[in-house]
Amino acid sequence: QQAVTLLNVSYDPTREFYREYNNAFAAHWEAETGQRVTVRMSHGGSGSQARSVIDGLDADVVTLALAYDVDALHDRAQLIPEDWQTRLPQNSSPYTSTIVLLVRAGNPKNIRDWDDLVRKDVQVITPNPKTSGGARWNYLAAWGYALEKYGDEAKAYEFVRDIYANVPVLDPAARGATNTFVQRRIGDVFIAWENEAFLSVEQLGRGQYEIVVPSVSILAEPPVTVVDRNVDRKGTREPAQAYLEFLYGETAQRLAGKHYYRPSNPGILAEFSDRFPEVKLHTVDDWFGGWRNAQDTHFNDGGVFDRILAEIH
Amino acid sequence: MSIEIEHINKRYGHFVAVDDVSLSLPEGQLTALLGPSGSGKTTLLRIIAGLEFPDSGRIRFHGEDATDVHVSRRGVGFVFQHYALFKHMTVFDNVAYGLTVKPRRLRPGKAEIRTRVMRLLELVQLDWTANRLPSQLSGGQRQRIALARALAVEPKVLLLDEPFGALDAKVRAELRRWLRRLHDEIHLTSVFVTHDQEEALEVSDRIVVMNQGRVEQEGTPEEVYDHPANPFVFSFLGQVNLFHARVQDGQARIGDLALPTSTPEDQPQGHGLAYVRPHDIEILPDGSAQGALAAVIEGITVVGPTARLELKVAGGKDLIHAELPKSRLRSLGLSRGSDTWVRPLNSRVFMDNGTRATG
Amino acid sequence: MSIEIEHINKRYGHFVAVDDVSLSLPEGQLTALLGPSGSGKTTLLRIIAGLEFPDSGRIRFHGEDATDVHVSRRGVGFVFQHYALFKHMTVFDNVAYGLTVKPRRLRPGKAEIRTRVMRLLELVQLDWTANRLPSQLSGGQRQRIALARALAVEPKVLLLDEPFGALDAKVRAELRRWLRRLHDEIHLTSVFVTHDQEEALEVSDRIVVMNQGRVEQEGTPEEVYDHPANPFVFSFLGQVNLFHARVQDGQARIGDLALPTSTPEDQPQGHGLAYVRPHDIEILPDGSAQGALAAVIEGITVVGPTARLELKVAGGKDLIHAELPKSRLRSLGLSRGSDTWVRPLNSRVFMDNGTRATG
Amino acid sequence: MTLALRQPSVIPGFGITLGFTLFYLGLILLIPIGAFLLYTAQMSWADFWQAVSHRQVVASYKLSFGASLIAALLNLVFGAIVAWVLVRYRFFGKRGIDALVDLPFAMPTAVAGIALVTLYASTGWVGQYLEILGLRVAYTQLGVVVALTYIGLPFVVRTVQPVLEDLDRELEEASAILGANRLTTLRRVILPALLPALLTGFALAFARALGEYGSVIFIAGNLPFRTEITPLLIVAKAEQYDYPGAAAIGTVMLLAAFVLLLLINALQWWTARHTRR
Amino acid sequence: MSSLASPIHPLSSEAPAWQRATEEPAWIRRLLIGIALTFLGLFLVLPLAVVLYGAFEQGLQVWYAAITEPDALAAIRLTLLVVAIVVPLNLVFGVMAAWAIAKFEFRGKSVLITLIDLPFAISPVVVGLIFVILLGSQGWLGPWLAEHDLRIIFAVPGIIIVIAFGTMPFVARELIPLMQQQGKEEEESSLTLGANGWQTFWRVTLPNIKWGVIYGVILCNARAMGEFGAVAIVSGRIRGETNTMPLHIEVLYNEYLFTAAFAVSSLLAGLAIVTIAVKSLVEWRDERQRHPAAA
Ligand SMILES: Nc1ncnc2c1ncn2[C@@H]1O[C@H](COP(=O)(O)OP(=O)(O)OP(=O)(O)O)[C@@H](O)[C@H]1O
Ligand SMILES: Nc1ncnc2c1ncn2[C@@H]1O[C@H](COP(=O)(O)OP(=O)(O)OP(=O)(O)O)[C@@H](O)[C@H]1O
Ligand SMILES: [Mg+2]
Ligand SMILES: [Mg+2]
Ligand SMILES: O=S(=O)([O-])[O-]
Repeated sequence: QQAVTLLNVSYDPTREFYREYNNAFAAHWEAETGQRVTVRMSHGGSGSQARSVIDGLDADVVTLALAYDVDALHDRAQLIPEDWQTRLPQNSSPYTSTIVLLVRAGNPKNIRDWDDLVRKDVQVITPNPKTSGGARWNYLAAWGYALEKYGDEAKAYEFVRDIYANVPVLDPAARGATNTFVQRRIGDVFIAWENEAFLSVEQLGRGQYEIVVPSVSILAEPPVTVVDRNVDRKGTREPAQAYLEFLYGETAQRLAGKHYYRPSNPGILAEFSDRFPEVKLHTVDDWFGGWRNAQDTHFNDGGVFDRILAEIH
Repeated sequence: MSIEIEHINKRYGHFVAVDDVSLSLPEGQLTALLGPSGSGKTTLLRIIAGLEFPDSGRIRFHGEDATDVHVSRRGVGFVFQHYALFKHMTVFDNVAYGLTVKPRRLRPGKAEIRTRVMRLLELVQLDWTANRLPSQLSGGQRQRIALARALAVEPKVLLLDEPFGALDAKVRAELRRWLRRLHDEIHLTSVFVTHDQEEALEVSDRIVVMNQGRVEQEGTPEEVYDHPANPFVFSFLGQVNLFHARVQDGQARIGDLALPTSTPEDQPQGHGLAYVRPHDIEILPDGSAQGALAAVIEGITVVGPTARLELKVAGGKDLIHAELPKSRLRSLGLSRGSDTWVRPLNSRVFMDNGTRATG
Repeated sequence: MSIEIEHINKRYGHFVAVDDVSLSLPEGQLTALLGPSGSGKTTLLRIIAGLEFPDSGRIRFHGEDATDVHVSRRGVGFVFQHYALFKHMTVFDNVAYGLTVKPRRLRPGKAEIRTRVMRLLELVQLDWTANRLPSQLSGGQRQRIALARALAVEPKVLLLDEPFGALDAKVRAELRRWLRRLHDEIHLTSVFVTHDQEEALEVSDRIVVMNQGRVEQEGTPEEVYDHPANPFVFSFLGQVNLFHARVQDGQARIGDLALPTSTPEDQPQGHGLAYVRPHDIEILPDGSAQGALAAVIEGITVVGPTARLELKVAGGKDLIHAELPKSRLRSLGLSRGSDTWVRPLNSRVFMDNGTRATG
Repeated sequence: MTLALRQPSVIPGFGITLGFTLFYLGLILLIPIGAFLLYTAQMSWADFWQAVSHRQVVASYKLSFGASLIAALLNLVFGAIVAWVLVRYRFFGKRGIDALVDLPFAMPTAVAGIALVTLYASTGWVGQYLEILGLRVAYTQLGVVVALTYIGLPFVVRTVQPVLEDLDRELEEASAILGANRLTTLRRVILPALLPALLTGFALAFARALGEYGSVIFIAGNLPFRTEITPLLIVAKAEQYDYPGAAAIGTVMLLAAFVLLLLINALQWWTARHTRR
Repeated sequence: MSSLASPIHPLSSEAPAWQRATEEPAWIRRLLIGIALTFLGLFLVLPLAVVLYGAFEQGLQVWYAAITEPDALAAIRLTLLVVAIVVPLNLVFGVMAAWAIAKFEFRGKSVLITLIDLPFAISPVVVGLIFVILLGSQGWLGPWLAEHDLRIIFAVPGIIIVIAFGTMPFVARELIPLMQQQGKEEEESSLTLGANGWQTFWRVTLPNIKWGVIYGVILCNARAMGEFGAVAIVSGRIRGETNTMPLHIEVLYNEYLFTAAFAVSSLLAGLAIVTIAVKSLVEWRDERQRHPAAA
């Protein structure tokens, strides 16, 4: 059988995970079908990656940071059907994560929960939600927390506004923000995906950082899908489909755990329980009635976030 | 090879650079295009070379129409004022260039090229510079190399645009005598541009005086100098003194001096100006001669064998310039402030209404 | 203001540009520094101006040591060969510049500046150009503006570096006469550099002939022309013919022609070269005169009133150049190829061992 | 006479060289830019206006134009000094320094950005000392100025240098002889002669700084209203699939660049006319 | 630099009591040199030092490993490929444009020169956007290209186009003033000597503009290798395929592989230095050719 090449267009933090996963899948697929498969990767900011696919980047599958970016593939270019998210289990998110707070060793500013982020003496690092998918999770997590706590949209607005008032640098993408916090030593707390936070602690300075898990956070669901128009044209639907389905298998789930993503398979999640503490997690749907809604209300031009920025500056 | 220029016109925008020029340049002669700056000399020369296209008119080489022949096939040698040597090539390669770019079947062999180039370098007395770069030569040497290069392709016509314009006075004087001798040796039909009347008079067989794109006069140096066709040519060829004159009965009268005019028949009558060259002003020891004007010497300059006087005629307001051998000045015993008498020996009278010449 | 130059030396690296030059330039005179390219004229002039500093030696202005006075306080006017006008300023502003940069307490008022500038512009006959930019003037006009600018600060000394070098033959001739007249009007101590001997002879009161950084001779134009101190000066001042001569008993013999030498006492004896100017070669109709040499005319050029002959003396190998009035050429009835006789009228003999002059 | 498109010339190759030039320009430059402008032109005026006049966008113009202006001014002053020193003085290492001036042309902008932020962050080699002086560079508007100064550095130096080399020494000498001191000569003779080159270099540095992206985003901080440059906003808009908005702002930038170039060329044309020898 | 020929005294010279006409006092000279060196040090030398330090901090081996890693090699290869196509294209364009502009008089010349300058002033981001809008699958030509299975954007051709766009002026800008200043006389004398257009170009024009061409090519090459903003938008960032060196550096940086990022950067910086060295050599030789006596 002819060798096949797939292109997986993904976002920044998944590099390490997919590097290992691609090998596992290739071995699996060859064993199963005798076909050699090579997976090419493209990484970048989630939004810009989606834009590239919409503009013609030849992705067979996309594995992005948030459903909204994948929705765009349907909305803007009809590359996938509207119901794409129902095609795979768990809202098409084989692994999840959550938003945590990364602080410097010893937690000098004594940051315990979201509330500490609005303190005047705390500098917060988080990327720009307009350009970074990951940053939108950060924003929504904070908003959800405030909503939960005060039960009031107006209070939530003030709370989030106060957090962003403490942001000295607004990087365009998540990795840039990590570098700002880690490399440049700017800020007291870094709002990060749990997997990114772990990575920072492991790779960039063991013992220099601590992860603070907030009392309430959001369930970050990075979704995956086959890009129908592309796979149909290229005739790669079968391996592409298999590539995504294999993500739900045990090997992949363990790999996800290893790379600090929360496996969707509860059994395997349990294997990593020392790593992933129990948090009260809400979904976007819970709090915001879906990504489209959240995006329209908060992030689009003229949305809540723009109002916040205008008010701060 | 003779050159015939027929009704050539050339404009730049609305500016007429060459205005209906017709000329015939005889074979084997060295013709000077002489005129003030901007008179169209360069433009005409470049049209002859084929470097510029006339708006109308024809150029014939030895009777054959060359107007539409491309410059690279016209067979002219062209020497630029600033030499335009190829800076990156040695002197030898510069001179050999024209031979080496010939189509293969016409190209002489290496040895042949070598001989011819060296012969040319000897001709311009610079064979010892063969391996130098142009930047290692003096201006005069560069100009001679430029000439050798132009001659290498054995042109039928040699054109030179102010060949000595960029050189020092002394080098310039030497080089122009050298050019004259060279021309006598190789006898090409040559045309050179200059704005220096002495250069034109000294070097050329024929002079074409140009002004504002038109030909004012054409002839041998003596013809042009001795019989200028109009006031412009007269004054362009050297210093002049002007006297008011009345023309009557074939005579021009300056004060009470009557000068015969050269062509006495059918003369106009009236007021004119008499043009007199400084060396045609006679200095007289006393006022006895008929027509002598009393004058005071305002200045004396001796340049080598020649003395130049500036005089003021009684009643006149302009200075008169006179030139005489230094020996004569001595024998007259004149000095600054001396009173003396002057008389035009020779004049040319142009009527007020312009160029029609009489005396 | 007189200028005394005392033992000035200037080297560039190992190259000696000015070699122990001492000169005294008298007040109110126009002195020409004449010499070939590279002889150190510009360097000397710039040292006088204070633009260059001598390695040793002193410059005195009217007896006062000016060697260490900064150029901006030396009170000299300087005219550059390429004018060095400020391109972005109008003619008026150029001329006014020297006045407007004076310290406030010495600066004349606006109206005063205006009057002075306009008076200067009238002096150089260019008051109508006051509002133009230099780029809108011709070369000759620019040079006159440069002069006006230099005069505006009322310098005690005026220095000009090849002031006419960049101009056309005709403009050049006009401008140098004009400069002479201007100098006679304002009577500044002036020094100008030139490599054109005719220019130096015509314009200056004194000539300093330079060569290889040294002064070869100094004197009035006539002194220098008529009594050149050495062969270099002789040949630099014009064309020469060389004849072998035997010097004996206060006489120089060329063939069987004996020429008296000017200073008959204490003469060296032996072999020398006689230098003869073209106009000192007499053309004789027959061989009867004592010392006449038979010659053939190889070329004739008539330049205005003068005829130039190239002759070959029987047995000699170099061409002899002779100059005579055109009228005399006519009366002798000579043409190319004619046989004739020549005789040096006047010569200057320099001994083989170099510069010691006799005849 | 006919209004010929060009004056005839014996030198061959006009047709082919101009033809190829226009073809290549058309293919790579004009058609894409034309298409881009057409794309923008499809927007209604109201949409366009809203996109380009939004408060955040206007704030970014202020930063981009302001920082570019300051950077270009810095380059104007220091570039002129560097050019002066390189042309007029001799000192050890001059040739090497001279060569180094082109570095910002050759360095990838992203690398420059990373290097600059490493240097000027408050933990960096230089930043830590500036911090002591109370001067924060990285993540402030000052950081933007630093990056823009870096990338615009060669322009002023390289346009002034040749003019200064060609500047006739005699002009300065003439001024000195007329009694002017050095400062007066500088002010009244040298600077006016250098002015066109200075302005050209300034305008080029300014135009280049306006559009710079790669090196700035690393050091800017990118806070909306404060340290967010216009090119970043264009990227942000595009990434939110708002191509018309991005194109609208892009068009403004394009026009600004074009106007600047026209100014430069008008300036050169003007000086050529007024100081021709 | 012709300035060397004029009479300037070096700093060290036995300082004369008087001040030269066109020279500043020694303290001002030193001050200006000091300012210039400080400025250049802060803005040029230190950033370069940071890159080199970062690259070699952990030793040569790490550096070598970083630049021979497959993705790095792929990026280098891609960059070289792009440069190998873009530079000759822009060279041909530059020479042709300079020929047309310098040797002929025609209408609209100044507009043409302005257009050639334009890419200098356009933001790379806008360049990227322009081509996405034109060639992207949502753009005007996108559907047609897709139909014919022509991949331009998010593939090598797209990268080549945006880089060609951004680096277009370099050779032309170098040559236009040079050729304008050289005038037409040498070409004309070649023609009068019977040479045809090609011979004239190869044997007379080219040797005269040789160093200008080399300098233009060097700058164009350096810029083409370093182009980032526009490429980032149209590349698609496929690892080992459409990442040029600057993009790969960004990738490494984002993977927290700082040493590797600096190592690849050091290649580009090294190239810049080589570029600059070659350029100096070019100038030096040029200077010697023009003033052989001075050497
Ligand atoms: N390419 C051109 N475009 C416009 N005008 C031109 C051009 N070439 C020459 N002219 C004009 O044509 C006129 C004649 O020029 P030309 O060069 O033939 O004069 P010239 O007699 O050689 O003068 P010069 O002694 O100064 O060299 C001048 O007024 C000049 O300005
Ligand atoms: N700054 C300098 N450095 C080195 N050598 C110099 C310098 N200025 C002049 N010279 C040399 O000094 C010598 C005299 O130069 P100067 O300019 O005084 O000659 P000049 O008589 O004015 O010649 P020209 O007629 O060519 O102007 C020349 O050989 C020149 O090369
Ligand atoms: Mg001419
Ligand atoms: Mg000189
Ligand atoms: O890669 S992000 O889009 O999540 O920053």
